[in-house]
Amino acid sequence: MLNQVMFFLFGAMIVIFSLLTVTSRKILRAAVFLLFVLISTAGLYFALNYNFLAAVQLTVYAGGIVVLIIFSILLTSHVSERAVMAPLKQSLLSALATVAGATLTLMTILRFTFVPSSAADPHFNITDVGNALVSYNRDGYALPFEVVSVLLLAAMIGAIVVAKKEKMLKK
Amino acid sequence: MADYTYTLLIPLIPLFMFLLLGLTGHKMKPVVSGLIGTSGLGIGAILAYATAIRYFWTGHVAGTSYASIKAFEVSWLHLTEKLTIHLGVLIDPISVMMLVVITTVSLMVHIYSIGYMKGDPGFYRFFSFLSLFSFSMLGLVLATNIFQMYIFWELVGVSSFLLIGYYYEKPSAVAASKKAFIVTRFADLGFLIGILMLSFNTGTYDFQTLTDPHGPAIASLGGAAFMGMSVLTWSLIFIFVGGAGKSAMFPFHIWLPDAMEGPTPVSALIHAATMVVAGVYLVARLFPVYALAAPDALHVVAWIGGFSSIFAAVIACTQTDIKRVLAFSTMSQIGYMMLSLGVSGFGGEEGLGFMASNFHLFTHAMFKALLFLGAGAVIHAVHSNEIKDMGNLRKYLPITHITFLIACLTIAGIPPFSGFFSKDEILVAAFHSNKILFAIEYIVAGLTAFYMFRLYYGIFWGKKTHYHHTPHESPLVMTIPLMILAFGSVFAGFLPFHNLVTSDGIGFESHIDWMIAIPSVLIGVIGIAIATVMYKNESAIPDKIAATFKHLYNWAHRKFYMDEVYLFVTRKIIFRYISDPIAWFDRHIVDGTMNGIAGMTVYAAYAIKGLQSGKLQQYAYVFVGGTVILVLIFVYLT
Amino acid sequence: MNILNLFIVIPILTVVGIVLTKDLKQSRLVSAIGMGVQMILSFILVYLYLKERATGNTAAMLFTYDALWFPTLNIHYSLGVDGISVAMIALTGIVVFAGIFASWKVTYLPREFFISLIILASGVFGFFISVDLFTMFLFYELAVIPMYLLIGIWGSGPKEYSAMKLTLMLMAGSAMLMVGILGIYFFSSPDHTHLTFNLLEISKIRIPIQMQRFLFQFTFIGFGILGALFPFHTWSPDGHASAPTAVSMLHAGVLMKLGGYGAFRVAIFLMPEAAHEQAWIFLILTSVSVVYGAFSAAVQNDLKYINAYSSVSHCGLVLFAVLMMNQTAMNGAIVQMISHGLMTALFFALIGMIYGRTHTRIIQEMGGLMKVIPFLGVVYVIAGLASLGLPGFSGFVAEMIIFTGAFQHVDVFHRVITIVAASSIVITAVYILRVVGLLLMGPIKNDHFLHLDDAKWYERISTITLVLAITAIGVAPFWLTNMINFSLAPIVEKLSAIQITSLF
Amino acid sequence: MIQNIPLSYYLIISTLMFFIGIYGFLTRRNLITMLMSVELILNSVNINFVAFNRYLYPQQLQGHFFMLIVVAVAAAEAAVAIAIIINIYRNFKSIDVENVDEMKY
Repeated sequence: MLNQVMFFLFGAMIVIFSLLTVTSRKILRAAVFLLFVLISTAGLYFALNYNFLAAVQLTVYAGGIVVLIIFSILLTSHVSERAVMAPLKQSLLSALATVAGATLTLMTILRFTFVPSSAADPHFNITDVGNALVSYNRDGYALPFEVVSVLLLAAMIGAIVVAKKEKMLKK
Repeated sequence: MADYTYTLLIPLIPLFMFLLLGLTGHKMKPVVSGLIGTSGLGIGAILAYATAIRYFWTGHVAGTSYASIKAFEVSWLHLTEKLTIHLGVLIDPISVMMLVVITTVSLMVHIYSIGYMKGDPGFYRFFSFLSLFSFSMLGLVLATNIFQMYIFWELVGVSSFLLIGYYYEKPSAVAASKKAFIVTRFADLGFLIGILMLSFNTGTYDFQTLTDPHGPAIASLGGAAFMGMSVLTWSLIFIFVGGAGKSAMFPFHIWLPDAMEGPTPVSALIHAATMVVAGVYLVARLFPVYALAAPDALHVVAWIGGFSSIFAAVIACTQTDIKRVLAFSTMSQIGYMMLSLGVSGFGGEEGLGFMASNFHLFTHAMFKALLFLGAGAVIHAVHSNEIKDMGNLRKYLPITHITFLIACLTIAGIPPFSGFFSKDEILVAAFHSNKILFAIEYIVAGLTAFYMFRLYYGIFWGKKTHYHHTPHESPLVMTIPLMILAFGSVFAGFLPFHNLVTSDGIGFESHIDWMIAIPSVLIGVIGIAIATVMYKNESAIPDKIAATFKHLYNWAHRKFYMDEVYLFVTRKIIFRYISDPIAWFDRHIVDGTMNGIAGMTVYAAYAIKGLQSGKLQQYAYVFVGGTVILVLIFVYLT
Repeated sequence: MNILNLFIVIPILTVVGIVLTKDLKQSRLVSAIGMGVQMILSFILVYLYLKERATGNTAAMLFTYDALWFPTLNIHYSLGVDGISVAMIALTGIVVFAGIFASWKVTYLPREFFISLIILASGVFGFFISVDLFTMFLFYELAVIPMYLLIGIWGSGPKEYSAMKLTLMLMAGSAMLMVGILGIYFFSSPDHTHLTFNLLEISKIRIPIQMQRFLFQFTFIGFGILGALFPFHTWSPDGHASAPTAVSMLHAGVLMKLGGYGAFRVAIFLMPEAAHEQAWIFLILTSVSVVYGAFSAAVQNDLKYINAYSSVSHCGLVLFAVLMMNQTAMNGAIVQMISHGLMTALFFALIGMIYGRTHTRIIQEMGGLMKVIPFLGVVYVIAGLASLGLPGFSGFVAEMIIFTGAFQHVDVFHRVITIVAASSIVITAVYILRVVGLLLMGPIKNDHFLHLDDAKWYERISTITLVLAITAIGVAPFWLTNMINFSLAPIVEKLSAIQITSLF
Repeated sequence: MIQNIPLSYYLIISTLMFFIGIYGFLTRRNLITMLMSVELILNSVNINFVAFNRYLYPQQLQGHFFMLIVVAVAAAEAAVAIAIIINIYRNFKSIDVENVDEMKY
């Protein structure tokens, strides 16, 4: 029962704050709404009993990316600045396409009956996840892990190079 | 059988002269080039006379028919299994007769031209063209097959074109030469179609095979019928169209009067004596086929000839340019010859018309060349073509006067001049065949006498005209040809043509039918008398008559507006309503379509380019929309 | 070394030679020598060919040379000639040689000009000696592409437009052609195992009729575009009008013949059944070309346009005769190709020379030129008379063979349409005489024209070469027709083996 | 525990979030807010991965790792994107997407 309450609460929060994120006229406020969305998502993960994921969600997303975004907002625009909204025609057309897409997807989802696994609740802990992450056995994820590391490294270097000032580039 | 291979030289010598003069003439002295050309023709004439004498008399066994001999033949172009174009020399009565006519007149014209063209900057060019013409004409008459004839037919046309346009700086001459070539070319298309049809149906070009009365051509006279006449008849009519074009028969006659823009000796040679009778020669050449296999085609020939003769005679009465009068007279006389062929039958007495036609061709060549050369002498003296600029010239040009008078009497059919005999035979032939045509010919005889004497009086008698400088008689080099031709005009009538040139090569007895001859002479005399009254001295009668029959006079004077009709057809219809629209169509519709395709490509490129707007959200929108639509299609609509 | 290889090698050597030269004088000398050798070589080829035939060699192709080039697709570099291609090669040799002399005074980028011109020529030579469809197509493209540069750079008037138009339309033709050739390739073996591009091998099998119907249209129209088939001819007037003299000569004289030759060699030879079925459509189109081109020419005022439309008319006659599909008419088609090639090259050479003097090509602005430039005038008249079919020149021979041959057709439709096509000889006379009358005769309209120079020696070489060739064919056509006939016989035999179903 | 809530509920939420993100991407003019929309989209996908893992294959860890990798990629993407946005801001003095349309034709 509590479970359901929690789910609906988080679900409602996700939808509402998502909407606010994309419609808010103040950019900083939109970023905060985004933060709420991400936190609510973490809540959903908790509800699913995936604590590690929820933690990652909170630290990386809510803690890292949103902060990054807020920084950049502060760098590029004034706090009180109100965002320019798309013209009505564009909004309507986008809404039309979006609603159509959503309807289509939802119809598809609802027509399909998912049969949940009857297996017992998992009882693995973070250790298992950590082991799998660096394991190079059959069920190991060492390779994706390494790839992602390289990607992050590349992104880091790339971001620095791109964001660097012209002056520095010339040297 | 006698060997006639040497006759090959008769056309080849002028060809050689043409090349010699054409390539090196500009380096020669004018007189030298003239003499070279003349000497070439002289040799040709001697060979032609020798051939004629051998063929008709010394080499001929009395009492046998005149055979047609292929003196020389090479295969030139192999077309199909059956059809091969040969080039060769065919010797038979009419070709030998034509050899004599052509070489004689051509030689006279060459000699005459040395005087007439003196001082002209294009002297050598003139003589090389004359040689080219002589070559072509000789090749035409000696042709062994119809295709060879067509080849030379075209060459003759081109030399005529070159000679009419000899004064190429004169726009009227250029126009006339173009007209002559194109009109005859149009007729030649008919000739070509005729040849194609004929050869398709008979499988041969060869004259001997074609005209053999028992040969395959005449035997296969049936063939598929088209519009009530056999294909053979149609092909012969088409061939006659070609002949009508060259011979200036109605309605292809319009080029002939304009062709008088050429130098007068050219008019004498080409447009009076030789080339214009090529049509007659063509019909005569194929005569057995016409007579035996396609009498309908022969009727067409007769009626076209008859109509042309009276049509031209009426016009000739009103013309004021002396060369044009002669041109229409030529057309009228050729109409006579055509008619005569048209009313003729084949073989023996039946073939009287055939004989008469060739006889008249022969005599006509003499007296018409004489008339033209005489007119040339007159023009040479007064530097004008118009009758109104002449008058009373008999004192200044005595030799020209006498020879011209002889020619006029000859053409009027007064005995004992040669015209009387040949014309009489034609009248007899017409009388036995078709009374209407016969009546027409009587009228034409009268008209001929009238307009010729109108011309004669207009030039040599009539009003006292004042000349800026006194006209003087032409030099001997011009008058001698006149005298020789006058001699021919007087005595050619006594040649026994009925023994020599007949439809089947066998001679027959012919005598003058006085019941027909006397009225015809009378009519001629009446014509002369009227002309004498009206034109001998200045008189108001002609103007009065012209005023009385104003419309008729105007119509005749304007040549029954045939030129205008043609102009209308060419300028208006062909150029304005066919060529111009086609050119427009090509530039705008066909090319427009092509350009349109190109334009559409460019337009489409621009349109597609517009999609690439750089607007990120537009791309995203298209992406999303596209995905949605694809999902819709693949998940729900299939 | 096979003599045919030389036809490719010599142009390459010449091009290399031109690259090494420094200026106009040297480069034109090298080109003239190279193409002179090429011309002599083509005459030697004619001689060798006749000699070989005289010894009784009756193979379809002589002097064959074959090298496997691209094994995966079985593409060969395969050469060989028969009487038809020998004749076309001789034509090309003469026209190219004359073309070099006609462009004696190209001052702008002369080396590049001569290089492009010779590459073009080598493409044409290569096309005529190829037996393999692929190499044939390759050479075809090699001949078409330099045209763009030649017109676009050295042309006059709206040259970019014309070059673009010409190239695009010909490329469209190439595209269709490529579809056709690939189609033929994929059906070149009944069991789809040994696919080949070799003409002779393909001719031995029978391509399925359904495919033929489809491929014939592609190949015939593809070649037809180059052969100025109505309504795909409009590149011709614009292209010729803008092209420099030598290019017009080569293009009208030789390149357009690729169309006729290809239509005959590829479309009809390989797909005879479809050819018989569909001939009537193209016969109508070509006879329209013939008459329509002539009528259009009659009202043009630009000398080059007149000649371009005249080419449309004459080349229409080539395709017309090819479609008649009997020995005589096809023979006539080939003679007509050669004859028209020479005549039109002569015409374009003369037009270029006259234009170089008067700086106008509008006939109304000229007049009486015969008096000032008699040599060019006389040659122009000769060219005109040859073009309107005067006996003694090649045009007459070609036309007469075509008309006689076409009229021998058993079908009435074919005979009627022959008469329609034959009527063009009258219209031809009209426009030729119109030009001659306005251009050469009459009074001189412009005082500047009083002091024009007559032809220079190099111009005389160019024109006299062509006049001699025209006259030679006109006076003695038999050696040419015999040579062609021998090679035509097996082809016609193949064609006539097919049951002809009359359309009407 | 999870039996009370069907899998499709999670999917509905993630779908809505996904399309809201798309809507944002299509309508927001500010590049940073567009980036935020992208984060929404990525997040919605994560929910899917996790939910599927939990409901259909609770014994396995694929969903986990996908989610983790996506997060990592999202972080990288955000870093690079913000670098680019800052660079754009430096060059255009604006981060309005309408102004950044040089890359065309």
